[in-house]
Amino acid sequence: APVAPVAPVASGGPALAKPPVRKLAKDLGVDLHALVGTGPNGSITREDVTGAVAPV
Amino acid sequence: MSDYDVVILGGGSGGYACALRASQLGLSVALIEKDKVGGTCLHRGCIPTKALLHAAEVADSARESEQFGVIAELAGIDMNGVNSYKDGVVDKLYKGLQGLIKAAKVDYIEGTGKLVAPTTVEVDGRRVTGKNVVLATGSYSKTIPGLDVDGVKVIASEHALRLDRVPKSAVILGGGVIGVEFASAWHSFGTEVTIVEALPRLVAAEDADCSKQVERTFRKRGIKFKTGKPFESVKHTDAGVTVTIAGGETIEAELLLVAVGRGPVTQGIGYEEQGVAMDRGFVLTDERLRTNVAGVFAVGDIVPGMQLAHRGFAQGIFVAEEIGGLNPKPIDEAGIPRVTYCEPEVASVGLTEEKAKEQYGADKIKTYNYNLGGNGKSQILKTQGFVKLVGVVDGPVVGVHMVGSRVGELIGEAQLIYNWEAFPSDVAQLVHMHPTQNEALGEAHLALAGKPLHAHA
Amino acid sequence: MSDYDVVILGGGSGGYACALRASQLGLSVALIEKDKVGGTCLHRGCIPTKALLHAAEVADSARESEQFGVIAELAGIDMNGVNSYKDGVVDKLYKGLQGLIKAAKVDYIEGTGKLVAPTTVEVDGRRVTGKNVVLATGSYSKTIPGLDVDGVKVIASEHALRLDRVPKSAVILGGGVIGVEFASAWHSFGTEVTIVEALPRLVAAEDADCSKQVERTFRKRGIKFKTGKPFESVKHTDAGVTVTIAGGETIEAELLLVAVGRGPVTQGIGYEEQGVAMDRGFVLTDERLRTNVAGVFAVGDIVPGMQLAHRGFAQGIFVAEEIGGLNPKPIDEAGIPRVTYCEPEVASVGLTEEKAKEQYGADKIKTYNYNLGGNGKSQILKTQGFVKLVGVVDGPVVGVHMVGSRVGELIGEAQLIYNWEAFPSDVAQLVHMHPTQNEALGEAHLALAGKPLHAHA
Ligand SMILES: Cc1cc2nc3c(=O)[nH]c(=O)nc-3n(C[C@H](O)[C@H](O)[C@H](O)COP(=O)(O)OP(=O)(O)OC[C@H]3O[C@@H](n4cnc5c(N)ncnc54)[C@H](O)[C@@H]3O)c2cc1C
Ligand SMILES: Cc1cc2nc3c(=O)[nH]c(=O)nc-3n(C[C@H](O)[C@H](O)[C@H](O)COP(=O)(O)OP(=O)(O)OC[C@H]3O[C@@H](n4cnc5c(N)ncnc54)[C@H](O)[C@@H]3O)c2cc1C
Repeated sequence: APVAPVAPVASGGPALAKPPVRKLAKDLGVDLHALVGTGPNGSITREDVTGAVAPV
Repeated sequence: MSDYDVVILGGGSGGYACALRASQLGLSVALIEKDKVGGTCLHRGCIPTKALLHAAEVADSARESEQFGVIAELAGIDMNGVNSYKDGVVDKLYKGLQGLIKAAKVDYIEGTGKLVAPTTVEVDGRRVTGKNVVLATGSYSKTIPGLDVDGVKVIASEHALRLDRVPKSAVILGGGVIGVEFASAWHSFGTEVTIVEALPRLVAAEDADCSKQVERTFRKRGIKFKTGKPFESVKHTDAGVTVTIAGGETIEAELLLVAVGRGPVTQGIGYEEQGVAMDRGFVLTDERLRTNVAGVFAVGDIVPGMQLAHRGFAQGIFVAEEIGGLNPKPIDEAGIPRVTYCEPEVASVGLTEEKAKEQYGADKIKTYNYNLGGNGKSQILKTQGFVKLVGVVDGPVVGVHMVGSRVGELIGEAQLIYNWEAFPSDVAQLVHMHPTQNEALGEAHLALAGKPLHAHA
Repeated sequence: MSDYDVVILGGGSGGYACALRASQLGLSVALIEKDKVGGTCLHRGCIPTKALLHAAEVADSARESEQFGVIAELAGIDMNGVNSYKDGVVDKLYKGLQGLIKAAKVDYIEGTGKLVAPTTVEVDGRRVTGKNVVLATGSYSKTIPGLDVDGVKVIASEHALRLDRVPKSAVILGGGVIGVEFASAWHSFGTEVTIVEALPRLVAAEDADCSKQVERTFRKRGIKFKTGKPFESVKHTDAGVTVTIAGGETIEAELLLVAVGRGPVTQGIGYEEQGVAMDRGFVLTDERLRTNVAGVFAVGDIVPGMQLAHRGFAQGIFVAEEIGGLNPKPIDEAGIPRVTYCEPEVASVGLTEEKAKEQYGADKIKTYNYNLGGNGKSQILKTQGFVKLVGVVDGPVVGVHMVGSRVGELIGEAQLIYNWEAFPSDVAQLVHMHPTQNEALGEAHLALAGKPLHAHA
């Protein structure tokens, strides 16, 4: 059964990604809020970000 | 045909960093320098002034040793000794830098260069052509109209760094970075210092709270300053100079140090002739540091913005990578860390409270000011000051401003926080080493995140 | 029925941090302390030792002032002066802490507590019951079997901090953090120091390169040490003590300082009786700091792991948030920054090279060692040392290790890098302030990212 994606944003808080990953996403033009995190607690990992720009 | 991929005019911070990075990327590089590689920063700027300021710290430490139970007496300053210490540091770093340039296989060309075609520089009759040219000719000590710097009684920072004595008294014109640094060092050496500043506060580029704290501590130390008082005139006297400031007040001193800013070195070296667009002598560039002339870049102090060595490094590296095809990210100027090395030190990165409120709206900004009175290590150092955070409500920290002895080293952490757009909670969840001064950064973030530890909410 | 949401036994770093945070979260809190709030760290640990070390720095600075052109003479150490400086710092912070506890509306109960039921502590006949109890009774100076600490000739750190004189000579048993810190301070004060350490190197918990650098500098400074030499015996003499070490060598000295580690304070206060699981006196917990007894937590030095004040803070805060239902993230012990405040300072966070290779495989780990010889500010301070990075190939930085004067403050930046799992390139793209020591961190990351600036590749 499909699992509801974990919201990547804590309410009122930052996107659930470590600060350097947030910076990387910004540099690469990736919108963190459009990603589904695959890290612990649904956090967005570096791979999630780089995966969003790399041609599939 | 081009002799080189990159020809760099000027071997200061901006120029040599560009040369080193370009060569790493496999580009052929010529670096043209008329004086010494390292430029202002190494020979007449950052390094010698910070050596002077460290000698000042050693003097203060001896003077105040009794407070710590150490019996020592400050008998005086041996200015020759200070100078040979300072020159020793410069020489060693200069040798190191020459070694790096050599190892990088950069063609180092000694001589005064002139832009004679869009991408050709002429040096002593020799024409050096590059696919790209990088202008990096740096800056010089400015003065104000009618004020003549003679290098003896009316001096600039480069002369101040070569003084063979501690002046009995000095008027320092300008309460910016260079002015307050010399004021602080000389005062520690025993000079009676008066700073004259036209703007309403010292270190006026910093957050207003920083200026207030510096002024408070300067007052306590006995460093005099007159803010909001434009300089009017100077007269040479037998004993030195008499300086008249707005309102007619006069100040007698042995010396007048003119520290009113640095102008770009861009005249008479072909920039205008080749059509390089300039504004008040500064070379205009886009965010990729390109001038309006194809193939011509500019870096460092000749580009409008903060005049800092590491900005020059960053720009030099950027241009090398741009030419090398790496498509680097443009530099966020607000993310460049800034330290003023007077006692107390001032360190900042990001936006001042005022700028942040302009940019985000006053209701979107919250600040927290952690007093170093609650910071164990600062108490041990007997220093006063604060760590001030400027944060966006429910958003990242967009400014960090600090004052106090040795806080300059905290800027390393602060710049990661700013540049990586950390939220207060990102920092607050990490425990800082006890007892350190960087713990004050931790406490400030804890408080801004709503969970103060060693602080009232 | 419970009197409180949380009853905390012990008001040191771990206990009081827990109390403050719990009260912020609206929990009712009792804090039981038999001596002074602030515990070891404030009264007999971090703060007084760092004051001593700062006085030592002031003494060194005066002694070496000539190198900087400053004419000062170190005439001696006024140990009463040092002590009143040190006590002044402690007193001020103690007052501040008492104010925070009061403002937080924590019920502060003076007296010796004993766990008499799983969640009840008895103090002077009064029973205080909590929904939760937090054990935070801290640690004491250990000795080794047969070695009697008399507080006069054979002393522990708490006695060393109360000495009314500078010892002429001292043997320090233990080359760990506390041992090297006293060795460094006393040497600066003029004591002839010999460290005796059974392990093969000083500061053996640190990366091997750090030990090497500390040993090199200690040797230069004239601090003697015997590593790989277990202590055998001590004899009292008229002049002091004679210490015999493995191999039969003897060392005469005025004092023997025993600095062989800290044992947990967990005996005779009801922990065993209430069934709290322990190992060699340490209270065992899971990663959420729960003991095996429901409702009973433990924090600080009684929990196996690094004995550091800020680890206690972090654990105390964690437990308060856990009880408050915030479901905090477990603490990564390797992410807790560590500084040893001897001269040169040692600072580290994350994994040593050795541990990283064990964990990731040797071929997956790359390191870079940036020598402070290339760092302008370190040259100005005339210090030697390095910044060493341990990185995973194509991955994050997993260890930062630094040695040199004042590098302790660089740990703030280093801990963000480690805890936020930054890649070398994340740091390398940011420009560091010139000239600072934190610039060495920047240079090391530039080099590890393959684009060294002021360094050979
Ligand atoms: C007193 C003082 C203290 C300072 N302290 C700090 C500090 O602590 N931290 C900091 O970040 N910044 C500091 N600065 C600023 C810093 O020195 C400058 O920002 C930096 O040097 C700028 O680098 P640059 O490469 O643009 O120019 P420069 O360093 O000025 O280098 C330009 C080079 O170009 C050469 N040149 C010029 N014209 C020609 C020509 N026609 N042909 C050949 N060669 C030419 C010059 O000889 C020079 O070597 C300080 C400056 C001063 C004056
Ligand atoms: C010389 C020295 C230098 C140090 N330097 C540093 C440093 O620079 N940085 C660092 O991070 N750490 C340092 N430490 C370690 C640091 O002091 C400890 O890690 C920290 O104090 C541990 O906190 P704690 O709350 O676990 O215990 P403690 O601070 O030991 O507090 C325990 C408290 O419990 C009280 N108590 C015990 N039993 C009872 C009872 N039955 N009833 C009531 N109260 C009780 C005690 O009186 C004490 O106040 C140093 C330690 C020493 C000895």
